Amino acid sequence: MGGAAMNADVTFLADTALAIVRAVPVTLGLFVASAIGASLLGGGLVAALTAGLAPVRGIARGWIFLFRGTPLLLQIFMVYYGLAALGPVRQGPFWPAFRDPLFCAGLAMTCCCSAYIAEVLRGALAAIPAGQIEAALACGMGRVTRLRLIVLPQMLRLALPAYGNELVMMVKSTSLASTITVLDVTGVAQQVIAHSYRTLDVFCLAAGVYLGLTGALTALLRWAERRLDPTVSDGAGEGASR
Amino acid sequence: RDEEGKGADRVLVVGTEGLYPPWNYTRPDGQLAGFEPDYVRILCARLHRRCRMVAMDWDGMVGALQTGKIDLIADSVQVTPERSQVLGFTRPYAMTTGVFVTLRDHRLAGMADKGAMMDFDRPGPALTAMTGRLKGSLAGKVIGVEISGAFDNFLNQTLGSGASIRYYHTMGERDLDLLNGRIDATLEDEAYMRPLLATRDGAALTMAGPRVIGGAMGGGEALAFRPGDTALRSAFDGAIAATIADGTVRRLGLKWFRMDASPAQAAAERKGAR
Amino acid sequence: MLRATGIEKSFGGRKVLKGIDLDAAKGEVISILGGSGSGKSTFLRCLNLLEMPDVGEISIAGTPAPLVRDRHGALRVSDARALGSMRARTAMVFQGFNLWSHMRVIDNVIAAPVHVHGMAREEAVERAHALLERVGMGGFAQHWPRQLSGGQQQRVAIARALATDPELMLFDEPTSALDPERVREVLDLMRSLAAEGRTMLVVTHEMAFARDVSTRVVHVREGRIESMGPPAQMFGPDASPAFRAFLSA
Amino acid sequence: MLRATGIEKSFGGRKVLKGIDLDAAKGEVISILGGSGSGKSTFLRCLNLLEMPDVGEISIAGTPAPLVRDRHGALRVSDARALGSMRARTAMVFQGFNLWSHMRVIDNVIAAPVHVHGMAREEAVERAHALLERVGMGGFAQHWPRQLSGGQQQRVAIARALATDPELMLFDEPTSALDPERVREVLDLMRSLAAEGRTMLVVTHEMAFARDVSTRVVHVREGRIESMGPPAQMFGPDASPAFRAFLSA
Amino acid sequence: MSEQDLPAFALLGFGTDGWGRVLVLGAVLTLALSLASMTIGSVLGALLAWARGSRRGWLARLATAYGVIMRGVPELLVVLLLYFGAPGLMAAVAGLFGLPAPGSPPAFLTGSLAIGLVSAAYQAEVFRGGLLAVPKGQVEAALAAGMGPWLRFRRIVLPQVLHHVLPPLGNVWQFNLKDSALVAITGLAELMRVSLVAAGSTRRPFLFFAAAMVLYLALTSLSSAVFRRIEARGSQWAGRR
Ligand SMILES: Nc1ncnc2c1ncn2[C@@H]1O[C@H](COP(=O)(O)OP(=O)(O)OP(=O)(O)O)[C@@H](O)[C@H]1O
Ligand SMILES: Nc1ncnc2c1ncn2[C@@H]1O[C@H](COP(=O)(O)OP(=O)(O)OP(=O)(O)O)[C@@H](O)[C@H]1O
Ligand SMILES: [Mg+2]
Ligand SMILES: [Mg+2]
Repeated sequence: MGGAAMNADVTFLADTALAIVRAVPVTLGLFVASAIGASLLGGGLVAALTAGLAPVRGIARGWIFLFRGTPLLLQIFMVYYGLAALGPVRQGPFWPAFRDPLFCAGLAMTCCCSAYIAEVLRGALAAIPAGQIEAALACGMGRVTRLRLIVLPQMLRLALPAYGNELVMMVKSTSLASTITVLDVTGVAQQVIAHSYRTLDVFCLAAGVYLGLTGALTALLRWAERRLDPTVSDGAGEGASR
Repeated sequence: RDEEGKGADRVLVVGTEGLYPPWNYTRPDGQLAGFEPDYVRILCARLHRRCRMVAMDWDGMVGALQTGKIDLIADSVQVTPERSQVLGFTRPYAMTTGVFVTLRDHRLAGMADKGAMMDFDRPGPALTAMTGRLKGSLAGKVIGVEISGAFDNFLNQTLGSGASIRYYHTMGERDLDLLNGRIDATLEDEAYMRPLLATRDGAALTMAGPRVIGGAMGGGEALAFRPGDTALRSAFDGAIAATIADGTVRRLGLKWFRMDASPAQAAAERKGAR
Repeated sequence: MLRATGIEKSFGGRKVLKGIDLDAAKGEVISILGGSGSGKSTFLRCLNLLEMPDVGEISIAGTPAPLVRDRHGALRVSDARALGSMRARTAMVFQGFNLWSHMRVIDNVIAAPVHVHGMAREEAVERAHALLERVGMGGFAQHWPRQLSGGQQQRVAIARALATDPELMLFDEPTSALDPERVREVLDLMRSLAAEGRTMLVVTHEMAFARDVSTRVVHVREGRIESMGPPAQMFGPDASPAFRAFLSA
Repeated sequence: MLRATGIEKSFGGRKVLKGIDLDAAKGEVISILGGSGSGKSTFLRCLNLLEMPDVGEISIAGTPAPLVRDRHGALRVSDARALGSMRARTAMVFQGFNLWSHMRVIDNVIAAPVHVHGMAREEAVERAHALLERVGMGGFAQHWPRQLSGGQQQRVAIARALATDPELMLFDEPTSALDPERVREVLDLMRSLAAEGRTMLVVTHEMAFARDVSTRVVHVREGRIESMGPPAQMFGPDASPAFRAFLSA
Repeated sequence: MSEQDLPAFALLGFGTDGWGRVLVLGAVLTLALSLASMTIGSVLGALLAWARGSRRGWLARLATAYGVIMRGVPELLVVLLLYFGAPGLMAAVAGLFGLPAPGSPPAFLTGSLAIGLVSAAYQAEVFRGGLLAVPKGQVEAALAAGMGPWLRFRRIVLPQVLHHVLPPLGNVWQFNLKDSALVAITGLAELMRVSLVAAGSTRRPFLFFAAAMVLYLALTSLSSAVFRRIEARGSQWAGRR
């Protein structure tokens, strides 16, 4: 009897695992799309923050304030249910897009995470030694060249740990899409839980999937970190400094 | 801790969601109100037990029961075979039919068999014919249901892949999408829908097609205990039977749902439908 | 080649430059001498607008620096593109070197030629190697800045400044971190640049350089040009007493 | 006072110090001369273990530096506390100054006396003001490091090093950013420190200092002590050819 | 049920039918939860960042593994495990010493501990990034002055790290503020749970979601003001850019 129960257990877990793994593309797609969107938008926000025009700065600041200041869950609700409640949106040309929960989740995540990423980039920008930028100015580099050649590489290096944080958080934030009927990894897990009530087992399975995704991402980030600063491993001058 | 100590003196902790009117919801002062809070009070008084009702997320509720943080769940939980594997249910204290609800101006509003009772516990040619018509109406439509409800089982089994099903975490969200036109219809418990249709927002909605009961939809709403807590459960079983018999449940149903949701009433209707 | 008129600059209420006028003809090599904190670096930095002067006019190779006065009377850049091309024709060696720490030595040197002047990469690399060789840093092309000694960093900074073939060169104490041998080499290098007819402004404490290489010596004192003249005059008996005091120290 | 024996150090396979032995008696002032990249800074940094030597022994004021050999034969610190107190009795002026950018000038100077040596704050501030005055930075106590010119930063760094009354002082080109006038002042200061009997190791390119103030001159070349002796001998006719070549540059 | 057709101001007010008081109390609880978890996270995060840089290999690996796991699994799982697992664990530990089972720890404690454990993993990364931004020469100057590790950390490293990490740390704080919503499953009446309950009970979701957004923004403004003040102090030495 115990054997049979265990068998049932194993089948249940295997079935669940399979169902969850099938949902990985949804989670991954949502993450990749909104990570790219949020990074671009976040870069734009930092550019706007450093812009000369006061209104541009104001808009960027307001954006960051709003999206960083409220929970993503609420933002997803508002984009999905709130916008739909407005007649113009429902009758407008974009309704097919806004009708789609996946699109709404991606949009909310892009907006929300762009605010976080902007903060990270802003911090890194401030940490670049002034002399490095002056040297670029002095040889006549234009804004774009300076950005590409001097600012971005140093910023990236300084921002990478915190930026990696944001990306990892984003992977997990995708799970909130399940609250607006998206059947991602969490959505599927919750569906199984709703019928089986095996909250912890199923959640652990889902957590395993997220752990795998974030683990891979973390490895990727660490590789990038090492590539960006190959001298770190030289231990140059670190003899007794720790 | 002493107060909540062992034996019959122990205060029973009752878990509920508290955001599911009119079954159970929260008042601004933090008091729980609704059918179940009233009913649990009555049952506990009958059993001479002290009970304390606490509100918590549905996600944590079964876990809380299993780890002993609460002693029973009173959250309009429908009895299904799957749930019976992990929860110990009492006999049902309510038995409600499922109704399809859609926008007044939606094509589905004119669905066939309006108001007819489809009883899946009584197979026969009539049921087969009705099922066929239902499938026809809902083919290609998007139906929204609450994720933890029993209705999705029913829809899956009855409609197969004919319609697509969306899962919602709370009924409130599902209602919004129904109003927004993201879903074509929903299948929901009549006791929940009747009061909703009476509100300003609900005026745009209407019930359509047949009322469904039995089969995969489960055996009504019951209290849930840890499977091993049989003594406690049978005590409550007795109390439930008594309150159904003396009309208490009927009275509470009329108060909260504007209808009699007691199992006795459902049984009578099902008999009549045949 | 360079004309700076009435340059003034304050930091937080303290006036650091109190009106500096300086003209440099093409091919001139001007040594700027002066005490620590007298405003030499600030002046140099004002010339390519790394520091925005409060008052003053600057023109390089006949083109005025793109400056306008805003509502509050403060100067501000009117044309970022023009400023960029003005800076592209100028090179600077910083007092603190300011090598780009995320680039290897070779990349530090080729960055401006390739990305600002659009030189072909191979050509830039070739030139860079020659320049590095010339400052005695031939073997260090693949090093990172932090792996270099102070003097080595300074020499890379010089090579970087030379890489764009600039018309005007601003050197802020380019030999401060060097030993006598290296100093001689670098000064030789600068001498040869002077011979090519390049215009140079050199903040320096090397009297030998000021005397032997420069066409003019400028003594800055407390934000003003205290005296100025050809080396023969400045180091001769007719020099101003203040400069003589400075020298005799 | 100081004894360093067989100091060797490589960076990524390249041997930078190839076995340096140096003893300094109490009150000695040793000038270290040598070409750029010859290993002077590295040697100085090895002495207070900012750089861990690969091989070698160091002892300061009779106390050996707390070094042990680990399994792989590499040196490592055996007693962090002992190292701390060794460093507390030593002061260093860095080639790049390394002022703490988040502290005002005055706080830079009093940080070590107050927090490492437990001096009362008022006393430390008073002494700091006197020291700043002495290096000509009296008016800059409340400035931030980034507001200072190169030479001013260097003078603050010197004041900071002097603030703890160290027994052994390591100076890495302490006058590189200074004008002749300031150089003279700082050298005077160091001369008076020498007269107080303090031990000093000074990496410098100032020949005047090496000749006039130091008790011994050390010529470093490619990671080795090429020659060494009292100034009279080193600057005399008997100096090694290499050193003479270095000087004559 | 009578609430359903009440006007918005009455629903959000402080009268008998108003949810104002409950919402504000929820916000206060959210703030308290976040403060507690942020504190736990800072202390543990700093230790982790230090351990990551340690030359003892096993310590660094341990810290790395902690980071990977805590950042990798959904926060909700940590909350669930702690909420449901802690009593059993405590009972087991108590059993070892022959003591009676101590019962469930308060939800506030488990909640803030769970969020704090997650927060620590993120803060460790932030601190590590900040450490990179401190010029090495300045640390060397501190070493050369004979400053011990603690002194060096407190006087030289920390002030500069704080300056560099404030923006990303602000992010973590915001994240904490919102993560505390996960504690809702333990039944703690923090802001998110309160607004969900109110939305469900009155069937007026927008009204209460909007109210919650405003309250969250209020919490944010409050905390940004604090962060800005600290940042402003730092920007004095760093020079404004
Ligand atoms: N961290 C490091 N990594 C690799 N190589 C280094 C490092 N630090 C120094 N070096 C190398 O060691 C050699 C000696 O450097 P050091 O700084 O001791 O020279 P120095 O004698 O002080 O020169 P200078 O007078 O230019 O300051 C140089 O060739 C330098 O490139
Ligand atoms: N950013 C700044 N903020 C405030 N004061 C400054 C700033 N930069 C320079 N100063 C002040 O301006 C004065 C001139 O500085 P500058 O760097 O031009 O001197 P310098 O002549 O180059 O000296 P040195 O030979 O020591 O490099 C100094 O007193 C310095 O304190
Ligand atoms: Mg200067
Ligand atoms: Mg050196």
